[in-house]
Amino acid sequence: MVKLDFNINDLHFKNPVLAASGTFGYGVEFRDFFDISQLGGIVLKATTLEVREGNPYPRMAETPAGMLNSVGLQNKGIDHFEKNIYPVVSEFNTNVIVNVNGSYVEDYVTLAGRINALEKIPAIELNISCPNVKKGGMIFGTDPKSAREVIREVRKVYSKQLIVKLSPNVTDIVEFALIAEEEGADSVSLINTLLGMAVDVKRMKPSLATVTGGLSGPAVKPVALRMVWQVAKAVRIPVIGLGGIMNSRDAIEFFLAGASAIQVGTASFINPAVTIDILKGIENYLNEKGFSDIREIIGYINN
Amino acid sequence: MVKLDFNINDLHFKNPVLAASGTFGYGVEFRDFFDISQLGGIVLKATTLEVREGNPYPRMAETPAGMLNSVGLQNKGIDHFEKNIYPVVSEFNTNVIVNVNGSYVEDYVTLAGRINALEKIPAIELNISCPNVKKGGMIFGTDPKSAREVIREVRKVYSKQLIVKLSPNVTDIVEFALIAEEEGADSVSLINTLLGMAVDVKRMKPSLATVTGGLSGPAVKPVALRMVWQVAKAVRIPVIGLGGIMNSRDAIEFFLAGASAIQVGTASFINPAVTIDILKGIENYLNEKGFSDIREIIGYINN
Amino acid sequence: MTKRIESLRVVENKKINKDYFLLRLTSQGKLPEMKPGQFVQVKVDGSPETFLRRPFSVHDVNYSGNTFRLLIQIAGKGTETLSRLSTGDSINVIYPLGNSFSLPEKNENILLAGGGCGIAPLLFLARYLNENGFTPDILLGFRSSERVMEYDEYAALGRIFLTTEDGSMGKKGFITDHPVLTANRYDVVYCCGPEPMMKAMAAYCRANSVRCEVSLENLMACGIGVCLCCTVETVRGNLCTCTEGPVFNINDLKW
Amino acid sequence: MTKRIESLRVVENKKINKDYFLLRLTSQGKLPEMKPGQFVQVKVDGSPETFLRRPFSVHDVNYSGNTFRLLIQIAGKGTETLSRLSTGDSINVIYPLGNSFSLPEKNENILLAGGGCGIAPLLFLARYLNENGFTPDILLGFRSSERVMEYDEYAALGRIFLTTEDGSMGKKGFITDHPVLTANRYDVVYCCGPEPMMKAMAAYCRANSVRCEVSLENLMACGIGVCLCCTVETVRGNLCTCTEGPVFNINDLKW
Ligand SMILES: Cc1cc2nc3c(=O)[nH]c(=O)nc-3n(C[C@H](O)[C@H](O)[C@H](O)COP(=O)(O)OP(=O)(O)OC[C@H]3O[C@@H](n4cnc5c(N)ncnc54)[C@H](O)[C@@H]3O)c2cc1C
Ligand SMILES: Cc1cc2nc3c(=O)[nH]c(=O)nc-3n(C[C@H](O)[C@H](O)[C@H](O)COP(=O)(O)OP(=O)(O)OC[C@H]3O[C@@H](n4cnc5c(N)ncnc54)[C@H](O)[C@@H]3O)c2cc1C
Ligand SMILES: Cc1cc2nc3c(=O)[nH]c(=O)nc-3n(C[C@H](O)[C@H](O)[C@H](O)COP(=O)(O)O)c2cc1C
Ligand SMILES: Cc1cc2nc3c(=O)[nH]c(=O)nc-3n(C[C@H](O)[C@H](O)[C@H](O)COP(=O)(O)O)c2cc1C
Ligand code: FES
Ligand code: FES
Repeated sequence: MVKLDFNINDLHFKNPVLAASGTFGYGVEFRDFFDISQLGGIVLKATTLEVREGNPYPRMAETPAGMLNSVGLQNKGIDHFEKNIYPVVSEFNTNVIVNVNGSYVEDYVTLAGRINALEKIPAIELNISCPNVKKGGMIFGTDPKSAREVIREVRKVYSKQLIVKLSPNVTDIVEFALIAEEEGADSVSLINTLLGMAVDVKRMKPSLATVTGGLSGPAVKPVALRMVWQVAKAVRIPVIGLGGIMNSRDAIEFFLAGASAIQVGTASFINPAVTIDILKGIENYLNEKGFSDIREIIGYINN
Repeated sequence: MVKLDFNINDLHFKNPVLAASGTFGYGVEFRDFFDISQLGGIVLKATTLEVREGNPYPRMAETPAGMLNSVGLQNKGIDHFEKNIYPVVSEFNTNVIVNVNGSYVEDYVTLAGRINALEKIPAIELNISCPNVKKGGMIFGTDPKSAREVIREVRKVYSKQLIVKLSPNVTDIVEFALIAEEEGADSVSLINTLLGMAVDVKRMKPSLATVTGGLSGPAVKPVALRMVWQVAKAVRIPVIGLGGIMNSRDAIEFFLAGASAIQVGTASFINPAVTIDILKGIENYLNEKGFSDIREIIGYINN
Repeated sequence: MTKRIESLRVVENKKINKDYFLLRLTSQGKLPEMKPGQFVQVKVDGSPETFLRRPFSVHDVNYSGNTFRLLIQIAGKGTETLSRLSTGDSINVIYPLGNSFSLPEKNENILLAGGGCGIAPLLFLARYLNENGFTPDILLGFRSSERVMEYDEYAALGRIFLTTEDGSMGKKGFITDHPVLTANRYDVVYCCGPEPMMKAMAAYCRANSVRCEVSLENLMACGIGVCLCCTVETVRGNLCTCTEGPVFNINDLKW
Repeated sequence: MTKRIESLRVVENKKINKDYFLLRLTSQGKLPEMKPGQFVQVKVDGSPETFLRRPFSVHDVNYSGNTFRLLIQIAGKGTETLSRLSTGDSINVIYPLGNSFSLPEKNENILLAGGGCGIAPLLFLARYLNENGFTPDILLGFRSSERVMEYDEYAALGRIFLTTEDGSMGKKGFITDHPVLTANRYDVVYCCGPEPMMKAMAAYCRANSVRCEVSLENLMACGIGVCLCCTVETVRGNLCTCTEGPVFNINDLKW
């Protein structure tokens, strides 16, 4: 038996495999396929203050070993969340993390404050990296001053585990990770999607209604791994790695590069039960290599 | 018959399909496969002032729909180039462009000055975006001040066509394109490789001796296209697009997004004659769609 | 209806013409109950260009034989790769997905209208209606006679009407041009096909106050309601085609 | 020797054991001249994980039959996909690539030494030597008896010596432990196999002043000398394994 559980401060994770925001709905959609309480945690899709209809269709394009999306944070807002979603997800026997998004600093603060009051939500993931909204969203993730401000203000009102999700669309992601750490984030997660685009040559039009969108899937894995490695060397808070993880081998690359936990995104579209396969694969790997604790391989390549 | 030829200032290109630097050697390696004079141009691999041995092996890793390389500008320097390479490539009946790299501004200036004197080299591609060298290289491509300085100084000594090759590893590539334009570049080419990484989970080591390397191939195409689109809207000088082009459909995506010409890199490793297939495919597409000039589709999606 | 991820065996791959083929699949266990209009998400192996699953309507179910069929048009690399499957091969499928066509009221006059590969879900629907005591009229539209598919199976389940755009078979024109629409007064039309065809049929139904359900083929990533990529604008806001659809009453759509 | 990009037809795919198979390929035209030590770059279709071509040594050439063979070990997704090729399938190949083993001087005593799939180029080399009037000794090393491959074809071309690491067949140990190395005085050793084996053989040859050529299997992207990914450190600087090799005299290597 290998030890897979760990803590981030006082928050216990039964294992380091989490489902990524925007790719796992509210978890309920996966109950037909496996018992989601087996996961270390699930990050719910982005919640905003107000109701959002998201971007126009088409919102998706397949790309080589990946996909673009321009969903644009479609969700029914925090009121609906508190009333209709929270009662359901608070029954899950795993860490339920809310991904929080806003157009203004005040949006983030209000949201964080309200979610702080929800007993069964032990953590929020501050999404300062969504490339698919006009106002706010990515600006917080690509401008150091804005990033610092929003994290600082949220930290003032949010007393539980604060995860800051970083954007890869920057020259130096380490700068943003350090800002998160300085402003009291408990951990960082990376990467969100890379800003990309596709053109439909038959129709001679952009494939997405919004022209650009967020790239995810295996195509982004090398960039994600590089950033996780850079950040893990630079900060002391735990790093949650994601981007293109399709199987346990991919996940292990992230651990070896320095991630303390991983999230699985797009892969769940292709195999809704993939998170469980990844979990088992990690266990097998540790057994084969003779490790007894996942923590022994975190950042191993830097030794 | 569709018209494929065009000019950048007084430099004539017989068509908009070029071979990308570092992936086409000195052109001679492809003579067994096709007549390289059919291409619009070829960009030779990076030339530096001094001899460079490049980075240690392993320098390559396959990734989902792409590859990482950390060659590190291995080449025999400008003396060797002038003496042994130039006599050969000056016989080619196509535009032969030299990709120029340095560690210091003076290196670039010296190189540009010497290549300015080579009659049969009508253009240089200023590589301010190589992620695989410690000193210089990418710093010029990711720091606006350094970028401006190196372009300005090179422009002073280089009187022919100056192409500036931009790095995608930045928050805002448009900023760099505008700097190039302001400093008198005749065109910009983008993208160079994305900084990435892979881990060998069997050996528990980075796949590359240098840990990080440059990602190329179809995986990067969505990011490349997005950047070409952004830059083409912002500058008036022509944009040469590249990144993940494997076939004529990919190439056409770049034209529709605003590229005036394209380069083919990694695809030549898999099919050394792919540039010719792409050229033919472009011609067919224009015929099918009823266009008589490639220029009619450049930036078409913005209409 | 519980969704499953399952490896299904190909029992038959029948080429219809150069564009279409029929895949008959079987499960090791008992097939789940499926409803007309529902679809499956197929993983395509061996095609580097195909990253996501591909959605296909359930064409027909044979519970006693424990098989069901997909009617697939070769549209690109994914479907082309599937067209090369052989008997005995396995494919990974998530199913059954989505909602289904509604049952009509007793004694209602029913028209099934489809074109191209849009006829796929209509066979299952026609059979289902038969089993529930209804005999629909079935109106099928094609580009030209060469594109017309076998419709013997449909003919056993209702009256058949044909159109081709070039008039090479059946009535000339689009399905909405067919005289059956003026000769009869339908209470409900179930329609599936290219979007322009469905929109034309929707316009006809609106103008004539006929109830109409259409089956949409929006681009999908997940098929299970989590990616929010397949949305369609409705009077109730953006809804997911994969969970709230693919079948919609046209009154809900902003067409 | 002009390099070609060509679609070659699979004449035979023979499974040797669970790890190895032999592909026999033919060209529509006349095969080009190939030299022992040269390799081919194979495009692998239908494997999403396999982006680059895969290099394999020419195992044997039959000019009169216009076929040549590759001996391939299943090492990952690419080779696994190739192992499923059937007679009549086509694969796209760039060939012939790289340099070749040198011919020995008249009357020289020759040893061919190989292990695992490193024996691939040695059959062609042995035949070539025979045709040029040489009869080499052939020393083959394997992990264990189950891993030993058919060596009848080699045996027809020279004296065979075997080692297995567990002693289950031939002499126990590594090839460098075999008594044939002390019983004979070789002028030249041609070696191909896992790097540790080649390094051990190189050390033996250095110590005994025996000329030695090894065939390297560096990771390759292009195979034609343009990507500079396959370099090996030599006394003349970093050289490309795909053009200046794969065969190197050990005196050139920094081993
Ligand atoms: C609910 C639903 C039911 C469907 N039922 C059937 C059916 O029964 N029979 C059938 O032949 N087809 C059906 N389709 C369409 C089918 O999914 C696409 O033709 C198929 O995905 C194309 O895949 P490809 O790789 O061959 O083509 P690609 O190379 O991916 O694309 C070719 C063309 O098909 C379109 N396309 C690609 N992916 C999708 C997608 N996921 N959904 C819709 N269009 C797409 C593209 O925009 C492009 O124009 C259905 C689609 C949906 C959403
Ligand atoms: C000049 C040359 C000649 C070769 N001749 C033969 C031969 O005759 N028979 C034979 O079975 N093998 C030969 N190889 C090795 C063969 O190329 C690899 O085993 C093959 O590429 C693995 O592909 P894969 O997709 O199955 O494995 P992957 O999943 O890609 O990798 C499996 C393992 O193989 C290694 N590998 C992957 N790609 C290469 C590569 N391009 N070159 C070397 N190693 C690689 C990886 O590091 C990994 O450890 C040769 C290699 C070279 C460079
Ligand atoms: C359709 C889709 C919707 C997404 N929505 C969100 C979101 O609401 N909030 C967020 O932080 N990230 C969102 N993401 C980003 C993912 O959580 C993840 O960071 C990214 O996809 C990279 O991981 P992957 O390659 O494993 O998918 C979304 C991704 C996809 C594909
Ligand atoms: C092996 C390799 C070596 C390269 N060397 C250079 C170089 O010397 N100079 C340069 O400007 N770009 C170099 N590049 C980058 C390519 O020119 C190109 O910008 C990049 O690979 C993206 O295009 P692609 O996806 O078509 O390969 C190199 C790329 C590869 C794969
Ligand atoms: S396809 Fe993902 S929500 Fe419908
Ligand atoms: S493999 Fe590209 S230079 Fe050798």
